[in-house]
Amino acid sequence: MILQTIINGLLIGGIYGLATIGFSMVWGVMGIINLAHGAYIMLGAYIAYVVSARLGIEPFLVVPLAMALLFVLGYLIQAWMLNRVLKTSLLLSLALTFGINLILVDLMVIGFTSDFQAVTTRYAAAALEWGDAFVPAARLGACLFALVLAWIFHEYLARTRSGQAILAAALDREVSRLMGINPSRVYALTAGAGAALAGAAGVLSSMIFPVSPHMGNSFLGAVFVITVLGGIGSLGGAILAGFVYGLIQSFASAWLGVNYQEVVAFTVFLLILIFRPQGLLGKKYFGEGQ
Amino acid sequence: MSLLQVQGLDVFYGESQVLWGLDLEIGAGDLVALVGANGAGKTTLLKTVTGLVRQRAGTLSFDGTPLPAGAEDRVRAGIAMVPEGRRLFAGLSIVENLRLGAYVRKDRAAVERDLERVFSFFPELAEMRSRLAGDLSGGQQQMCAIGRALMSAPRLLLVDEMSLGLAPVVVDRLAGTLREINRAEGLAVLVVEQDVELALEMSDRAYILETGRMVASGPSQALRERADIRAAFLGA
Amino acid sequence: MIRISPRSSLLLALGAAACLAALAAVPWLAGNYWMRILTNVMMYCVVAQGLNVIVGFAGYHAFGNAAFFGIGAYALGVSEVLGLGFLPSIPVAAAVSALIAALVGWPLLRLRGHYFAIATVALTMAVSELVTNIGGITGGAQGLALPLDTSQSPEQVYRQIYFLMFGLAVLSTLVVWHLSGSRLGYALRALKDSERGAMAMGIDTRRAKVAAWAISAALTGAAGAIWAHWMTFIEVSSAFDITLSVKGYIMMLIGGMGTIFGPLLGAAFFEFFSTLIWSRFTEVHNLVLGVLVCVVVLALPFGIWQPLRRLWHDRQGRGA
Amino acid sequence: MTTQAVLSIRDVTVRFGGVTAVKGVSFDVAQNEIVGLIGPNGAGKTTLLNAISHLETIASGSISCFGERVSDWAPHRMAAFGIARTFQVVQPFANLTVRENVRVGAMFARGRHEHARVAAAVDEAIELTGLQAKADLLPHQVTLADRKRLELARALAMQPRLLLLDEVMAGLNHTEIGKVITLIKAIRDKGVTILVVEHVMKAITAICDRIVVLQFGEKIADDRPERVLSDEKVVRAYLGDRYAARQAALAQGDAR
Repeated sequence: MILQTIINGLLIGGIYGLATIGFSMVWGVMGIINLAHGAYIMLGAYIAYVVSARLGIEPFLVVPLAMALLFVLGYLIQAWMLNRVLKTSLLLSLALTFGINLILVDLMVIGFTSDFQAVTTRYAAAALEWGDAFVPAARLGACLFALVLAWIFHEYLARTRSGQAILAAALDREVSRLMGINPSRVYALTAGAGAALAGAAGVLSSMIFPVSPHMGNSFLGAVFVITVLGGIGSLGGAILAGFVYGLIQSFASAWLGVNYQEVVAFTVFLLILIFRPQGLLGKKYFGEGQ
Repeated sequence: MSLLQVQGLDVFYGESQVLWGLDLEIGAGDLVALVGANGAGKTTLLKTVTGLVRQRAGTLSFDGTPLPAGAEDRVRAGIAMVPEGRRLFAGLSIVENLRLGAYVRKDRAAVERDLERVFSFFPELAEMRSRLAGDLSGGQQQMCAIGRALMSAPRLLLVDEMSLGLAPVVVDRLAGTLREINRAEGLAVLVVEQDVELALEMSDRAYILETGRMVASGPSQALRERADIRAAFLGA
Repeated sequence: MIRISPRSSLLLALGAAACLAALAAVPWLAGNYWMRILTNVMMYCVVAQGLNVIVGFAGYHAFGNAAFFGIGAYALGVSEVLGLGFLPSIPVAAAVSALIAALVGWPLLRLRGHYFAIATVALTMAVSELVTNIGGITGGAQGLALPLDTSQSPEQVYRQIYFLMFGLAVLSTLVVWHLSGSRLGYALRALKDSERGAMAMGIDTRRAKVAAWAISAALTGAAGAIWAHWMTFIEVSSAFDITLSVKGYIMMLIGGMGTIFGPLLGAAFFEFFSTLIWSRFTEVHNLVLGVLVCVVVLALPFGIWQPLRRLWHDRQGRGA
Repeated sequence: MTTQAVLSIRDVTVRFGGVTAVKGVSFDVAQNEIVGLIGPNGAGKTTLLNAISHLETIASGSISCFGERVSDWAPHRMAAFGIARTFQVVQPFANLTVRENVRVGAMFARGRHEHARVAAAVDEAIELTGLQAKADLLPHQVTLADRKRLELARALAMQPRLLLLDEVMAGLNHTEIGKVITLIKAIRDKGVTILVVEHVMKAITAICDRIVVLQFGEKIADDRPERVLSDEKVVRAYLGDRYAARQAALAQGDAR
């Protein structure tokens, strides 16, 4: 029984980690808290629903399409709206992204009604066996896919020129211009990448959770906790914390019952905020915003 | 024909005017100082030259051609700045900061050569090259900031308040290194300084700014002898 | 603060008195529809003023103040179910909210900027989860029905609710007005700009912040309590609705943070505008509300007063 | 009976993460004395000042003021006890006018809180620092020199017995430095003991009775100015040859 709880926790933890990377990056790089990040995940799930459920295409293949569409959406929202907030006060990003979230969710309610949809895969029932525990193939695939995407994004930031430009713009917007970096474009690029990762997480989670316009908001609570637990702006931290959060939830629901999942998660969250705000792998000097 | 030509520069912050009709000229290979009281507008002039601030009137030309509007493009034209307070990318290492200095350059091999050249100017930085810039002392940060600006292979280096908050012995060393680079490679340098004595000692020519207006300019040696300047600035 | 000359302060006082008189006469002049809208506006004035204390003065962005609205609502509900009458339950609800704010505030107010904003959102989610799971007296997931006030006709009950919300709005504005000149007010406005500077000058910033959040929670809790009685049936999703504190935040933003009358103007403007939307586009209410929020944040990031105040000081600056 | 030290630092060590910023520093400051604290950048000067005003907690050792151990007091209690400070990076309360900034000092530090005493302390502080003309402006409307004066005025309004100055001269021009020097002397004459952290040597030599020199967190000299500034260790560590050469030239000039 313990083994099954651990497996469930780890598998869902991978998805949570991928869902959080974009949010943590946007906060770490630009100091913006994107309350619409949950909506990006929801949109990714709907893209999977429309393409696979209606056109019969394998959900995993939908990931690149969802990432591309969400990249464009994230890029435009940042370039048109959020970049202006950077010039005023960053805490306005909370109010502004709350408004954007309202818009996106309501649009989907109008388009697809609020009832739940499901995204099924041919191998939905397939599962590997490990001892007396089951490892559902779809969840395992989703979790591994999430780790691969996270690793690629981490290498992009650490190794490539435009990745370093993103980190530089995060630390000092004015001086990064002196280096020849155009912060507005870099921020839009970061926001686009963050949205794309959220879209990928959306597609992967559509195979596990029921799809509805309001699914994004339930993700948001988890994303908050994992971001701060992992350390703001830290990709490795988000992945590690994703697994930790997955395990906490899995054990909380196993021992205390499903509805205590959230309460335990938030209590852990408030404790982290108070005693170790820099999180597990928080990088010094990042996340302080300019 | 001068490298940098500034004519009739007016700059405003909001509604209050900060610079009135400034003229300034820097020849290739000159080491020029810009001194003046705090709040005289020295940093504003530098920020206008680098494009971080837009002037309301006046022209800026570099190598005879007008400068592009954005700061991002002026570094490509060959203007690099060491900002006041150094402002390194604290969360990145020394070598990452230096590489970011060469962000606009495409020639990989030349960038690597320049990296070693910077470490030759500042050997202290060489052995702690992977240390976070935020963990360095003031003097080390200043060296790294100068190195970062040099990495963009500029033709004009602007240095803002190099001595602020540094021990005199460190300031002497950095002034010496700047002088050396200027002579060895003919790199034009504009130094903005609070420490008037230091500025006039290390520069060929100097401009003196007083509440946004140019009040004096000329060879540094001559300015040091002028009684009014000694009284106002050198406290002799 | 803006220096007001004696002559214009007289005008201000007369204007305020006229407004108060007009608003007091509403129940007799306007029909039930307008009274309900104005009750809502008054409620949001209180929520916005409550936020003004912790956000406008102390600079701590309590994005999730909805937690105290919900705590006030449930505290009233529980005390009424236990037999305490409606009117005495209001101060009880306010006290419970303030107490919880103080207890939770002691650790949470060590956080700054985004961390505090996120923590308040998480606090709201955590408290609403807790109320759902406790069940029993709080009615858990099914919600809580309050005992019906049979001694008055519905007409009288709505009028009572209106005057209570109206009185609370006036009270909250008086609290903010007193705060702006008081020692606590100066402490908050100092630590808003530089907490280290304030500490070094003798301000116990921790206690000042906790006091500010307790006042903010008391006001918000009282509004929640009156709202609960008005609704007669409350459930977690509506009592702890984050949209309420976000709308309050936006209203305070429009009217001008840290001013006395700003949040009132912001609440009136925003609530009238969104009520018009509600009646016309009922099915796309959230969509249009979202657009409204975005427009306000992008167009008026500093509210109406801030540019005026800077201008006033700059004009005076050039004069000195 | 030796006069009781206003401030005594005993073997104080302060750590930041792995770095030991201040190591085993000890010195005293007597009543009405002005002590200069100099040293290369990163030597721990500001860290020590933060430790004294308790914005930084000390790892070991003790700090006592007027005979009381204050090592673990909360910062706001220090202010009530008569210890005021200015900040290296000026920290005005941006949304308060100059007068209101000074009022905060008078309202919250020593002394009773009634209106009359507060108003008097505010006027006196603004008078002494020459900010009368700019009292109703916001900090962003005045020059850096005025903002430095505002830091001083706020500290004065707290009626301090011990004043900690953190690089109040940095960024000021020659004439402004002269004015601040006379102002600091006037404050000392009103019975205030002062500890000054500074890089501007002109100011240090003009006002200090004694100078303590820190390098890499350790005390390397503690003596009267003329002895410290000619000390070989100090010249190599901090002053550099250019300063020594200029002093020598000046010494010859007026060696009558």
